[in-house]
Amino acid sequence: MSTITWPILSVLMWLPIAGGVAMILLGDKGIAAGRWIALITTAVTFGISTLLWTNFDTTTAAMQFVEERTWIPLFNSYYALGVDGFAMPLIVLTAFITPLVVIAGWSVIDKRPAQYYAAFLILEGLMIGVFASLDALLFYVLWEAMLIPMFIIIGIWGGPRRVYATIKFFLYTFLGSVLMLVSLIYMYLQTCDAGQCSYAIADFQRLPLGLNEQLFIFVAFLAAFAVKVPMWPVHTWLPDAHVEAPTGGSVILAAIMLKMGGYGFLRFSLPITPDASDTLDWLVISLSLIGVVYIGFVALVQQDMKKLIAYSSIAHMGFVTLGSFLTFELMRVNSGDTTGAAMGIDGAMVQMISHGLISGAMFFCVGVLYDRVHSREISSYGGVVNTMPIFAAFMVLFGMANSGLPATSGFVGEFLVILASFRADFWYAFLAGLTLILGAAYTLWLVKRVVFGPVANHHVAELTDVNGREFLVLGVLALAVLGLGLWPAPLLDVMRPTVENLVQQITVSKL
Amino acid sequence: MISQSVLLTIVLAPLLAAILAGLAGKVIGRAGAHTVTIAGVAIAFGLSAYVLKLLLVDGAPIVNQTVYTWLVSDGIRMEVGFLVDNLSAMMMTVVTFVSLCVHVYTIGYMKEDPGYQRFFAYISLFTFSMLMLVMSNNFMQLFFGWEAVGVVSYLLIGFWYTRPSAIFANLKAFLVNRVGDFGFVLGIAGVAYYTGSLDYATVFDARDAIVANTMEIFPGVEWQAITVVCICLFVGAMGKSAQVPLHVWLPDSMEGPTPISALIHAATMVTAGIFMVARMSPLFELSEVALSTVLVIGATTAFFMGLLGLVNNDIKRVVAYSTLSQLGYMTVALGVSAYAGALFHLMTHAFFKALLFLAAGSVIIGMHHEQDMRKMGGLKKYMPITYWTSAIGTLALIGFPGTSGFFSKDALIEAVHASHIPGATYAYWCVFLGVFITAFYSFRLVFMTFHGPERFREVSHESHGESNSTHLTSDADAGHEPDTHADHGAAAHGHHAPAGAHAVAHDDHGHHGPVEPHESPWVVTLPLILLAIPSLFIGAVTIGPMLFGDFFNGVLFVNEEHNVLGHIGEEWHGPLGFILHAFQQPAIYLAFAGWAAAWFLYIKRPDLPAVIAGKFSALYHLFAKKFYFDEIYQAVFARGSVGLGTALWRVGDVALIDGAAVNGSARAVGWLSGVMRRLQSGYLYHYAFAMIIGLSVLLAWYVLR
Amino acid sequence: MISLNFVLMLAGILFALSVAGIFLNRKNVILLLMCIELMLLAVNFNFIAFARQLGDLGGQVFVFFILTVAAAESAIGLAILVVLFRERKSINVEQLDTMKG
Amino acid sequence: MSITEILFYAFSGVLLVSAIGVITARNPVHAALFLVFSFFNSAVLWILLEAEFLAIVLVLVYVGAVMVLFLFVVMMLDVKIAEVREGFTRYAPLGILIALIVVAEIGSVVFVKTLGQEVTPVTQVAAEAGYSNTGALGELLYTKYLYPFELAAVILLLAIVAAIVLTMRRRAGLKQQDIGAQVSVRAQDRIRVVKMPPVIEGGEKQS
Repeated sequence: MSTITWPILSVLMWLPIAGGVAMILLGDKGIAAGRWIALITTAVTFGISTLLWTNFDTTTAAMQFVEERTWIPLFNSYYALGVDGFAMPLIVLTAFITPLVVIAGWSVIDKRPAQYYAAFLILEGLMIGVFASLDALLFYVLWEAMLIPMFIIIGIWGGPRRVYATIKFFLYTFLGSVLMLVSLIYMYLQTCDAGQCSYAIADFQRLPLGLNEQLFIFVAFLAAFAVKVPMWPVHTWLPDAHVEAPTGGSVILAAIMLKMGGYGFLRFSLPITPDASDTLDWLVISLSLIGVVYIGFVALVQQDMKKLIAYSSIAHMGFVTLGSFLTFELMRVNSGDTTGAAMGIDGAMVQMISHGLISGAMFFCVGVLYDRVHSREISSYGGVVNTMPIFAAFMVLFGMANSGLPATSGFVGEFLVILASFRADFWYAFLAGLTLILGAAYTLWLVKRVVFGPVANHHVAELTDVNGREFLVLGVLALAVLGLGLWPAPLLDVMRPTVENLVQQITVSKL
Repeated sequence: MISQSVLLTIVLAPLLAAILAGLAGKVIGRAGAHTVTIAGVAIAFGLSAYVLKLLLVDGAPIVNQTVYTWLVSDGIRMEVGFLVDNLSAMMMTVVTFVSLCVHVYTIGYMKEDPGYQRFFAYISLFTFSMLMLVMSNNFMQLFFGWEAVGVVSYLLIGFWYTRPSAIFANLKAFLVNRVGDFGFVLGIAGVAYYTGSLDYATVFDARDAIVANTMEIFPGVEWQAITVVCICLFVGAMGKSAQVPLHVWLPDSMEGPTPISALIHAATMVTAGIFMVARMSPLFELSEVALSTVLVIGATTAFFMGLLGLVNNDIKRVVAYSTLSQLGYMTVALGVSAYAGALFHLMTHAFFKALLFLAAGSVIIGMHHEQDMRKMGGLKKYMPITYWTSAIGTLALIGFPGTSGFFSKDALIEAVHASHIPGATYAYWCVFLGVFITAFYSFRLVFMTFHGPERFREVSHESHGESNSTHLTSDADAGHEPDTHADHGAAAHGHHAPAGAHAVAHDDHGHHGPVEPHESPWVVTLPLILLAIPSLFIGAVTIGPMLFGDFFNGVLFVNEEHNVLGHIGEEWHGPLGFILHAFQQPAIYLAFAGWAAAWFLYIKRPDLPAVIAGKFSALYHLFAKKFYFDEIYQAVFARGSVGLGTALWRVGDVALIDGAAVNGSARAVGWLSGVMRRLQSGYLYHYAFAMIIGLSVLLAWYVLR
Repeated sequence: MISLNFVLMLAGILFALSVAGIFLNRKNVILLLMCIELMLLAVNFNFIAFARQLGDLGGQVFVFFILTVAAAESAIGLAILVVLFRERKSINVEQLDTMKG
Repeated sequence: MSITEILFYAFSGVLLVSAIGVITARNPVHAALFLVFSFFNSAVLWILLEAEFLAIVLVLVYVGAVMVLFLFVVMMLDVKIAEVREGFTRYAPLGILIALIVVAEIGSVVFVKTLGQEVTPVTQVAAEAGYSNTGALGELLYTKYLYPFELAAVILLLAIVAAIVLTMRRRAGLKQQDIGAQVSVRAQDRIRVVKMPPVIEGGEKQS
């Protein structure tokens, strides 16, 4: 394990932002060069992020590549970055998806393209910053800042109802995160009472809190993260946002931004408020299960492809929250034995990564069709395979991955979570397992109606198969999906110490 | 010693071939595609046979090794590895052999299809998946193979993707299978829970841990954990092996090209469930409830699905129902703990049912893609090889003494007879009467297809209305058959349409108007002959070691009190003695009776079936409508879930969450501001009043505090 | 010796009267202004009473300022009133609702 | 009961009566006059409360200036009393109720909560010879409260300016001489030289 002496995380975070600023300065006139700048920036970012993976020490749960500089001395807030087994894969995922988004928008976006790319680049930097920040204030600032580029992306390059969608998206997420801010400040004041004012997340995790305090903090965090995940019943912003967002926006939204919620649960809710999580885990679990089943049925009847995939995202993210919160029920049922807890969290993490790839790929697929026909309605298609066989192969592959087929990444997380939830309660596993049927039903029904069948209309008849650019994007994603499905062990190895550490942390009561 | 590289070659050869044919299909061309895939499967077959030989003849030790670690989570290692013992070696050999035959056969069957390379890629991929399934040494990989064969089956049923009926059927097949998989996953989760491992060997060693547990699924009802786990696992088998009530996908899967009906939906994939339960015999043996469930479901499938074969007119569907029924037989054998019997029947069935399907396919080629038996007849003299091979297959199917099917089926019925677990009597009557039905529909098929008048000379597209009177099929079918027929019509054109170049080749294959049947080319008949040989002889050769010998020692596990085969084996005096013994049993006479009845109704008095159908029209309708399973599922599950989804969406999401909660809060704010706006009347004195009243309220608060 | 309480009570009653006056004469801006003057007067009473009670002239200084501000206020108020009347030919408050939201 | 107290109650009574007069008078002129009367009474009371300077200021500024302004305005504007007074009784009960509540509240503050009671009165030093309330106040104003005092002056200035700006008007249709415009006028604003093409008799026709 060689150690990296230069501030790799800062580079990862600021390089895309710098690229984005450069794009804005360059303007639309230099867009031909600008596209390459965007691509090279994101590609270099991804390259650097792989260094993160290769230099990662898989034997420790401690934060790695830590950087710390004083930021706001008044609040003892630091510009502190670092990654562990949770953050690192998500950062790599972010850096992996963004170049694909850049490629996907290559010739499609003709309205203010420079700003379009700039928004994505800045967004990438902010997202990496969110995953890497070790300081709660920094985390919060980036968390909120992230909304701005996304707001702009949907609001400017979105569909006809984009204003409604953006405002809904913004208000929903903002409402949740404001409550989070309150609890962060509360904990900050608590650290002051304990002698050393601090916004460090690690200090928050060590902070002794009474049950009532924990409950309030937990609910505040739940509000923030549940909206982001999103969990039923605060999910309705997602379909609207997805439907209106441009393809790239949908991809980033589904692939990475939703993961912020899951990440937040693992980083904040569970370790900071273990007793409240213990008390309220029934709430999270039942919302997750309702999400899985209810949303599964809702997805079944969607007429809009993007909406359908958006709903399927919600159902899949239900597994993340379910897996994360199994620990307590497991301990209750098996009299203190935490076997299975790590598996649930493993499953949640794998599901996040995998969902990032698959839902991203599904949105790319819809984007490919949308760029040609300019319709997202399922009924506008039919028999696409006749004119776009390569595309159809990809779509079927991703459809299968979305319905959790073994050997694709979609299976791994669901399998682990179902295995873990069976230990807690047969019915958890039963309801979660229903996704096997529902997921296959809505995804393959979509595939059937869009891809298969005779050529439905002259739009479909005039379709041309994927071009090299689209092939590249879909192919890379397909390789990732299959690779993670066939050999998830490396991912699990990276996370193991962190997961075990988390399980240990949350099983110790703070009271 | 069996080396890992041999096993890897067996598995990867078909996979590589599939990838080559699939991704580089355009480059290597049609001949290239079938060459690589056949080579791949041939290598797999050769090595499988070699492995079998190593195990049986050279006494090589059983292989149980890991290829790589898939993942490690929470102490549970999930690995990809191989377990090659006699059971998997037998399965590998059967699978690769049938697959090889089907590969060769496909050259002839699909020669005009534009999706030629794709088809070869799929069936090779299927071979790979099936091998992964049977060679697995753990549950995870088993599930991988399980799903992978399901996906390939999905792709193949929908191979002619422009046919609405095909893409409906493949969706249905996949979803029904998913219902089974759902149970299967729960079962696997249960196994992992109680034993802490997914590896077969570890799990079977730790099975006492499962027995020791009970679980409370519904409050107040304690279940044996082992029962729950086994039933969940069996639900998986029900899906894959098309047991009632998850059987509905199999008849529809006949929308796929015939070679895959033979390979996937008769010989191999559908028997995966049987294989799996046999693999899990150490678990199933521990739960009598689970065994009884298996038994009853199998018996029901065996008998009632056979009934449906009586009235169908589509040549492939008749064979499909017979497959269902035979799968029921195997399941029954599992239920009475005669795992060896089930596997034995699985093997013989793989040969003769593949043979029957391929023969049916040969007929379909000969009839220029006509599948309606009412338009056939008298084909015997046009297609002699097809006729004789399918006759052999039929004899094996009905259990004609000496054929392979006879040994397996008779042993199976004996076993059921000898069993005492709950449900055994019901099962016995089901399989017993099933023998008659099997014989009847099998020969009905033979007679309608190969004997009797040459009905294909009649102009075909009028036939729905008039030619009915002479057959058991009649107006009842008028609503159902035409669309099948129409689909085929659409299909024949549909799947040719995209490649305009084939339009010429297709000309002489237009199937409207009188057709001149012809014998199929050698690539088609050769596999028939190859399959006919084991259909005839494999039973006599292998019954000794497989059923009563030590072939499955150490693989299958049978509790002493369930050991029906051991019980029968006490009277085992070789195949010949078995045949003689059979003549003292009623089952064989029932088979002959079925044969005779079919002859009487379809050769001697072809007018009678319609009369009978008229007499028992209620029953006839019930059969023709397949016990209304499809209708009920369509109404309850398909429409039900769409309805539920719509309701949840419209009411839950749109009305309640978005309408009431989200936009409702926005509206509430709007309303509130409306009210507040009224306060802002603009009148000076209102403001003054507000200030004064506010002041007095504040003062009051201060005073009363 | 004048008791503080009585002065405070006097101021209170005066204040209450002007409150009532605002209600009674809600339509007449001039009277409203007069009531406000009365109110200020009541407040001034309090200041003066406390100034005396505490022996602190600061209270009286404040009264001085209040008088100043009240004078300014009534000057501007009346100016507005004049303009208003010129525009509307009425000082009826009910017609003055341009501030309505 | 000393003479000061008797005087206090007497003038208080008159003050209250005249205040009632202010709020109930039909005619604004009467109301204004009642208000003047209350101011006088207040001035007397303030003298009793040892605020001589303010009492004088009240009379001078309020009665002399502000109330005169009021009277001017009232008389200048042709207020239709009937119109303004309609609905006089509509809010009367509410007004009286609120007034009573206020009285009760202040009463309870003063008597029940005994606010102000805890303030121990400064021992009243008999005013030394030559003590001048005006002088003391002036000293305070020009030292401690200088800045507020200046501000008060600014406010007054502001009030003057505002009142003038508000009430000043230019009548429409009034012709006025704009001397600035007259002076700054230039020749070219008045005369425009137009170049005309020469007209030639019998020239060729235009095509």
